[in-house]
Amino acid sequence: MLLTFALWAYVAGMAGALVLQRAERLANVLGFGLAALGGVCGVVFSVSSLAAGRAVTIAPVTLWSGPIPDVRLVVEADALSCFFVLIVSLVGLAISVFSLGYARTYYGRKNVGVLAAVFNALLLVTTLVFIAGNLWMFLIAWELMALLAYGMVSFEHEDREARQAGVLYFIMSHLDAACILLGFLMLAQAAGDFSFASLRGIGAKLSPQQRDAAFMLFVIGFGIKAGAVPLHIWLPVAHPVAPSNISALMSGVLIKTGIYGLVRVCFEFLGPPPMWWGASLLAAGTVSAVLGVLYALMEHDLKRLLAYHSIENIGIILMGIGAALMFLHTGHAVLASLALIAGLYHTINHAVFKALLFLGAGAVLHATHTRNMEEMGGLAKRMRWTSLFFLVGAVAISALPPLNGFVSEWLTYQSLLQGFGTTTSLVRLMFPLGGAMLALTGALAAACFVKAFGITFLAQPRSDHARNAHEASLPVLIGQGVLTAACVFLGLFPTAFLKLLDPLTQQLTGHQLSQQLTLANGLVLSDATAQGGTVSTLGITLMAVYLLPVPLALWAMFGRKARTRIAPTWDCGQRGLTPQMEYTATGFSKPLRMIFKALFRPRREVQREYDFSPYFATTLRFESHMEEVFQTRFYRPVNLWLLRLSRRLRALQAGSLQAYLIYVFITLVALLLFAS
Amino acid sequence: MNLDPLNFLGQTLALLLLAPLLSGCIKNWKAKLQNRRGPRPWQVYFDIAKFLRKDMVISEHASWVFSFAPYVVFLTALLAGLMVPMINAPAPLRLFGGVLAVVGLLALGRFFLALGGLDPASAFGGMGSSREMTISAIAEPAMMLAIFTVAITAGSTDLSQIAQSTQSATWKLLNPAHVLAFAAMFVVLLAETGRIPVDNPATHLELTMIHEAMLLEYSGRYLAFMEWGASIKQLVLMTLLVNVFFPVGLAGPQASVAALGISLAAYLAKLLALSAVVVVVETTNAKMRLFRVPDLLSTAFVLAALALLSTFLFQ
Amino acid sequence: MLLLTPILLVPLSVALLCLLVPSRRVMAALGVLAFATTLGLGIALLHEVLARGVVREWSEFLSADALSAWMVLLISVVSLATSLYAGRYFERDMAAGVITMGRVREFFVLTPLFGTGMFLVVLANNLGVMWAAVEGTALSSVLLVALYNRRNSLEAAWKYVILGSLGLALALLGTVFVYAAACKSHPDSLPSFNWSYLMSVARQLDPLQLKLAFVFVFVGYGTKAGFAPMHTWLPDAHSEAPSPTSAMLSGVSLKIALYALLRFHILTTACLDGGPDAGFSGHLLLGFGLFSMLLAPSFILVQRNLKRMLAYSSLEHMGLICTGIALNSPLTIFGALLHMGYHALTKPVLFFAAGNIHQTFHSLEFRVIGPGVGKVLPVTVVLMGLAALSAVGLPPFGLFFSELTIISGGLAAHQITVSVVILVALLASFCGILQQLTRILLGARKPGDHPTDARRSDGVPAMTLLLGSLLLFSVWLPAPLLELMHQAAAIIGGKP
Amino acid sequence: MSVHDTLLNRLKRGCETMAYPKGPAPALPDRHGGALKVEAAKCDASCSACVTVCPTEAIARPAGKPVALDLGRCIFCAECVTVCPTKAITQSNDHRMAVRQREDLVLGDTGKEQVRLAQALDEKLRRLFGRSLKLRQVSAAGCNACEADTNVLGTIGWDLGRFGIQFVASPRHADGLLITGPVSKNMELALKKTYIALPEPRIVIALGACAIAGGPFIGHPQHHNGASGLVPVDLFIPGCPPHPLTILDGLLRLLDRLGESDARR
Amino acid sequence: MHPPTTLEISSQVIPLMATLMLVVQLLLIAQRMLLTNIRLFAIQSLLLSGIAAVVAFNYNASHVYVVAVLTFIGKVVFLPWLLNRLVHRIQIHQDVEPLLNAPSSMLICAALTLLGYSVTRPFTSLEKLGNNTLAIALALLLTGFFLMINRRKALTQVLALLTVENGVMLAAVALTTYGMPLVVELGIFFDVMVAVMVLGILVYRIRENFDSMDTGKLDQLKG
Repeated sequence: MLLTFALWAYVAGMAGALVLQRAERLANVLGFGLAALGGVCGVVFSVSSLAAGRAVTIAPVTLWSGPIPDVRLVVEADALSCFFVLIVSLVGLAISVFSLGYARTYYGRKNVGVLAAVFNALLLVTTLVFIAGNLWMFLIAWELMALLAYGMVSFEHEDREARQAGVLYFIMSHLDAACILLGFLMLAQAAGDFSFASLRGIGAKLSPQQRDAAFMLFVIGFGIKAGAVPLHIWLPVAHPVAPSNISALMSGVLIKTGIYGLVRVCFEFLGPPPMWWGASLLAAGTVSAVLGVLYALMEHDLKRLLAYHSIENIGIILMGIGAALMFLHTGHAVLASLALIAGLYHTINHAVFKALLFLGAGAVLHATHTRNMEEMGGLAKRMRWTSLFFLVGAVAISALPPLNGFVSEWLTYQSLLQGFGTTTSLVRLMFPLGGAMLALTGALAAACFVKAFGITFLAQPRSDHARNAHEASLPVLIGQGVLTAACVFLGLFPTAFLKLLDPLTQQLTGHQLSQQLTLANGLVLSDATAQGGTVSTLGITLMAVYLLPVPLALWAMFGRKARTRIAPTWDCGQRGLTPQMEYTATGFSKPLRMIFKALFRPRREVQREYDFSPYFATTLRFESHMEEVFQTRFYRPVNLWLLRLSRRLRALQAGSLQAYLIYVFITLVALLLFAS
Repeated sequence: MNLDPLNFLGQTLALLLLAPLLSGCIKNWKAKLQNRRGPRPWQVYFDIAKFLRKDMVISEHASWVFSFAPYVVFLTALLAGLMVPMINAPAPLRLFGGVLAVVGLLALGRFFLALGGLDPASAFGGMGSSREMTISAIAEPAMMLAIFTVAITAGSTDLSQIAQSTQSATWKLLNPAHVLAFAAMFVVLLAETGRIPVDNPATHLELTMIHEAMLLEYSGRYLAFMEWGASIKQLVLMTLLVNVFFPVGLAGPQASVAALGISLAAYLAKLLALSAVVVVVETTNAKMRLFRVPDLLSTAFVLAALALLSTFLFQ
Repeated sequence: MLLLTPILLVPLSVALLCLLVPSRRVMAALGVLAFATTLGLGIALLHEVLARGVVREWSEFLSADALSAWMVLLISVVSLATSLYAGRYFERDMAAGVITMGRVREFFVLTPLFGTGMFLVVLANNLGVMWAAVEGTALSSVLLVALYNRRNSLEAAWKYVILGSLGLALALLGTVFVYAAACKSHPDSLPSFNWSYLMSVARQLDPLQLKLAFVFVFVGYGTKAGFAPMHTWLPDAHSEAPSPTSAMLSGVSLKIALYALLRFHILTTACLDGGPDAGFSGHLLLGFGLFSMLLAPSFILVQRNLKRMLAYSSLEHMGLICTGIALNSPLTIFGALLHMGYHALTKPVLFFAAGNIHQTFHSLEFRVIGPGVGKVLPVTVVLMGLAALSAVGLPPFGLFFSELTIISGGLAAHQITVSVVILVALLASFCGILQQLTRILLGARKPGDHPTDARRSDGVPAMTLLLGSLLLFSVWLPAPLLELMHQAAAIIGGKP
Repeated sequence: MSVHDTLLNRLKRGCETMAYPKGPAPALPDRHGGALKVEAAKCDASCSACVTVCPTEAIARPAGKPVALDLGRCIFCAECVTVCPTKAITQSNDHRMAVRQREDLVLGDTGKEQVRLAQALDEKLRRLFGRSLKLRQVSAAGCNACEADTNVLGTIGWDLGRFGIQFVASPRHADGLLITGPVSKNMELALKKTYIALPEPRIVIALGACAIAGGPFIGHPQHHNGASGLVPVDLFIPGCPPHPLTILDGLLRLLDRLGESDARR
Repeated sequence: MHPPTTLEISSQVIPLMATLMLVVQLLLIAQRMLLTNIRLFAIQSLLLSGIAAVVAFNYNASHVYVVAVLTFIGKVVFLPWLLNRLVHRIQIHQDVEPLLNAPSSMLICAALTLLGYSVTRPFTSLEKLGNNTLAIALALLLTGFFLMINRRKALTQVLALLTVENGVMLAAVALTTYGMPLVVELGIFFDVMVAVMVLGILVYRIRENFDSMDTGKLDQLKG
């Protein structure tokens, strides 16, 4: 069977790369080659089984029975699993190909064998998370995933930043695992069994308080993994420091495990949701989306910027899921399916374009040896293909038509708008307001990617490294190309793709929407209700092609003889533009920083040295600093408080034997009093 | 879906031809209101024609994005325009996308416009891009919310659908939600088309300019497409405003020639009326400081939110 | 065939032999041999126990049930690994001139004695003898702690011996109380002080007296087992002892004390069952277990010394084991027993690695060791990293399963608060250990640091042996062993 | 209601832009005598009063040749008119004096008594720029007089925009370069760069005595004696500064937009 | 009035001797001279040994005689001798330097004695060898404990530990009719001996390394 084959390919890739770690070339080719092979198998498997509309693709199989009673590892795959397996396989495939070229940059410097092995292992355990059939399988794969990702975040551990990021990442991961564990155990308690099969609908057996508690635990747990605000602090720290192929995997796939978990739990296990579940998810999604993109705008570290965008997109996904839950509550199953499709569609979209962008960032990083956008520039000419791929990713993530980001956001908008009519309570205002915030997010994302692409790839190089940059190697480009193609496919052919989601919605909400969502000729995506609205990205694209003759004809009519001359950029007659005169990334986002000053609370320091007058400074030092409000207002105080408490407690062990004797003495006396 | 070729062709031509005229008219009227004679309303055609014929000078730093952007700007504006009902209610490309697609396409155009501004490594371009993206970012939610208000009432995001349902008897044009949403949309229109008090289309001072700053490096054919695209975008937005909020006289699906004629007349009248309002606003206001603009746009947002709330209250 | 006697005699005779043997190598080999033998005997004992239920020798003076057999196996494995490791360890120490041959001999004599003491604790049927044996282990280990004869090690030894002896005096009083209770219920004849006998008459004992007895035993053996707040000697002794001894202290010695306590716990529970004070001992165990678990992480968080940190981690694990037992469901007790085993396989590896680091960097202070140990001792760091992952309870290592079993058992017993507290404590100690180890193990050496070049790691066989068996037993437990543990759990749970 | 008042007031005032060129041109001010007319034939052979009195050495009288007045250098102080005993140099009161060729500004010879007014652009360029001309202004060390008079064209009275002529910021958008000032060394690079920045086809207009020939700064080591040495100039508009009317006339002449009104004169 | 039986006599003698043990304990607490402390401990042990002997005589339990003899040899003769020797050998300063002064120590000890009584009240009925012996044993244990806390010097802590041991032994004798099984008694005895020897070794080494017997200086291991 294909999936088994894929898993074995990962295992083989892992083992092979470890065994061959001394021969790095071989380890690279074998490790990432097998990972790519596994990816192909995974894609074929999941697409074929989704296309066949199978609800259950793998019946529960017990892989291993542990020594402890009830500890078993069971895998099973249903449509939901298949969908996420598709994501991990597709993205994994592209990243593997990319890595074949990218890992060369580590030759002689780091252990490529280990990198390839961990990469394979990550793909393996992530796939296992998605096809876990019971709690144990899920948790083990979950923890291993966190562990391996920790290893990769700390891969370049010589860097202090990477070490700290790794620690933060691992701690947060562990926290989420703890929450999830507790939530699952609460459910398992009611079911008396750990298998997912017996957990289905188990929420009905719990008291409302217990269900709410379990829901909260899951939201916190999966929310941390997904990187939802305010549980996101690890994400912008950890994703950038990992090797870029791993960043791509983390941002593209790993955080989706949180989404998978939420969907699995909320739609299958917890039973009929109360209104506030969906509403809180919708609200959390909105906040994540807006804050994620706002913080992204303030970044000039390319990978951190991308990491913050992951938060934003997770927010958008959560909006879809939250809306779906709200519709389930109000009894609009069709709408719930629509919102769910919107969320899931955005999930795969984000996986594809975020991975693409991280791969692009990786190629850039390799070429320029920096993540700082202020030292880039001019790469569009030096790295033509990379810039093209990155641009496609940027357009897609900014939710601009006709690419895939637009399609899923369109679905989200539609479900939000339709949601207004589902209830008469005040809650319904959340839908259009959420939509407006989504619009804000989209516009800010566009602004952010204008900055990201513009500052990185356009204009003059801002450093020697950027000046000497050259195009990445072929596998690196192919890897990006695969994802670019996926972006385009998902953008232009949503009707084809939506069919794959049918078994999924059938499983989770009992409805299949692809028939209703697509018109006869397969071009148009229309809403569940006939008049809701239509869009056809393919149509738009074709129309653009049809209309292209208009400007071309104008050109032919008027400007046949016009020639084109290359000249220096207009510099107002000065002695020429230097890169210092270009707009910087920081400068680009300055207006927004000013507008959202209350949120960002930027600190700036200007040191000016001058001889005669401050207007003629001899040296000028400008420093601008910004910290996340959650960091400064919540996480740091808590951390400090914990440390202070620990230091206080440390005084207990002050080294005095007398004190120690007193502890024992007091314990004894207290127990004696207690006993008698 | 079947494309009505006549409708398609007609609207394409209307967009291409009407847009410069509208810009010219506004310029002319503005001049008139300043007691000048002003450029002729069709001056913009001349400008565009000249730019099309002229050679181009392209910055040595510019990449392929620079050359790609004008086509994108032009085509997206055109495509967006084809989704908005101008003279008869089913817009030619209505099935290809509703208001979300329109907004998306305009945003795509803006995206490339901003990139084109950044590409030649000039400080002006970067500044323009930065400001443009900033202002559009805060204008967009207000616009969306305003549109949502009407979309929710119409139960559709299809602009033709919205227009038709607005037209229907049950609809009251003076519904508070409607009026508030219109007010919000109007503010957004000013921002999106770079009008006073947000931007000054007539000057090129670096302290004020937003849109023009991005075009500084464009010349010849590209500049023509850019300018033309901008004017089409303005027309699209104005059409959106007049035909969605006041679809008086808008012809229905199988309208007769006479009805189309009436529709055209009504459309032009409404368009000119709206232009007049824009002109008056431009003439009687001073440009705002850049960091005051968010105040204006947040007012628009609040207006739109109020519109939404009143939908809730009065239903 | 005698089984229990040889288990006691083999290490004892090796200890005596070592007094005579001149060569360090031979002494090391003898140690390995001794504990390999006891391991073999332990396995034989396992089968015997499964076959016969309880194995008795010397007219019930020695007796072994499933619980004892389990402990015998633990002691053997850890001692075996320790002996394996100690040879090279002291060779290095002697080469560095830190220690004299006399002291090394002391080690090789005392370690088998220490082992013998522990074997006696678990094999003695008589509670008094058990007490004496515990005292014996304490005394032998005190000398081991003081082996280096440095100021700090003497200080640690002193604290250990004072607190330990005091605790044992209290435990003795508790033991006496139990005996008195037995006497009272059988005024006519001199009652046997045997565990098996006491259990049979448990229901007739005076509950009040037993309660009081348990308080003394609890404080007494609890001190030895390192329950907070009686744990204060623990980090000192663990950090100052030679690393092989630390491994034994942490790996088994604590659990032996717990074993002794458990015997009384079982008795008390059986006696109080159904009465107004039912579960009295369990509540104590639960309370102190949780308190230990909660206290340990804060010390780990701000810890500055590697081995002290490991010691606090042991405190955490002891607390968890204790909690698991206190939750008193078959599953949690089983989990706790399993946890004991996995912990016994894990912690020594960490201490061995700490020993390597100590010998290479001549300090255990994080500040002095500095980042980048991985560059100097790559193999050690890999093994230590794995063991640390196991210690913080990550899959696929067994501690993950045992922890989860306990937590899940807690929920099953409707002790949600307990489960949450366990989770929080585990999380906190995870944070601490991760942060501290990342600080030193990863990273690059700074130019001024010493040393910077990669070195060979000692003790790899011992560490791989432990880690290998840990991994093996995490995924697969032989059926007899599993059965044994279920029986042991049943004994603790009071349902033999 | 100031907005209301403003609007009403504006509407009441109506259009205040001058009728020219459709209507009559506004009269030149009294002090402005218009273009000079040099009739060398009238000249006294021995007289060189005008040469000495000219502050900018615009008048030359090489031996054996008739007097030659270079209108490009002239600052229209009219001293020469005053001193000329034979009235060989007179003021024509004509605002029109823009020319296409530098030589056309040198007056004096027979047939060149008056300025030979600028021809329109050739067919191709006229079709291109006829109804839309964007200019980029470069003040190459100008004294701001020419610039001020150029600015006047933007006022509501003159309203240059009605002709489709517009001053733009970016040379990329411009079709022509309007140069004022004598082009100092410091501005040389800027001027050249601006010229290069203009997309072809492009025209260059030198405005004022300085830009045409250096004006009062002629021969100064720090100046370039006008723009013509650096860039090919298509239109010379003499004056110091030229009257707005002169400029407008020059521009419209170049674009062939004067039509009837020109003939009427 | 018949003459009291031996049992009756012993049931009065034993509490008396036990009370005397407590008195000695209090003296120990108040006493500041090290050598006197050792002597007081010897007296206390002698009393313990006496109690054991009385019990053995009363119940005719021969193995309790063994206990009595062992206690006498070990705690009355050997250990004081050993400690004396140690004191002379390492020339310890005589003052024991308690943490609390005598009056407050006394108060605390009174409270502890009360606690001992209150804890053991439910058990008084089961004592065959006179009332309160158990309470005294517990009080001995607790005050011994307190003594440990209150003493700085290593050697005095050892002494205090030994008094705790005495308390335990008293309880053993008092609680159990026939004392503990012999093998246990022997084990305990030898353990105590070894413990003291180990402690002695450590005291010696500490003295060597720290030039002091003050355990207050043993505070380098923190956190």
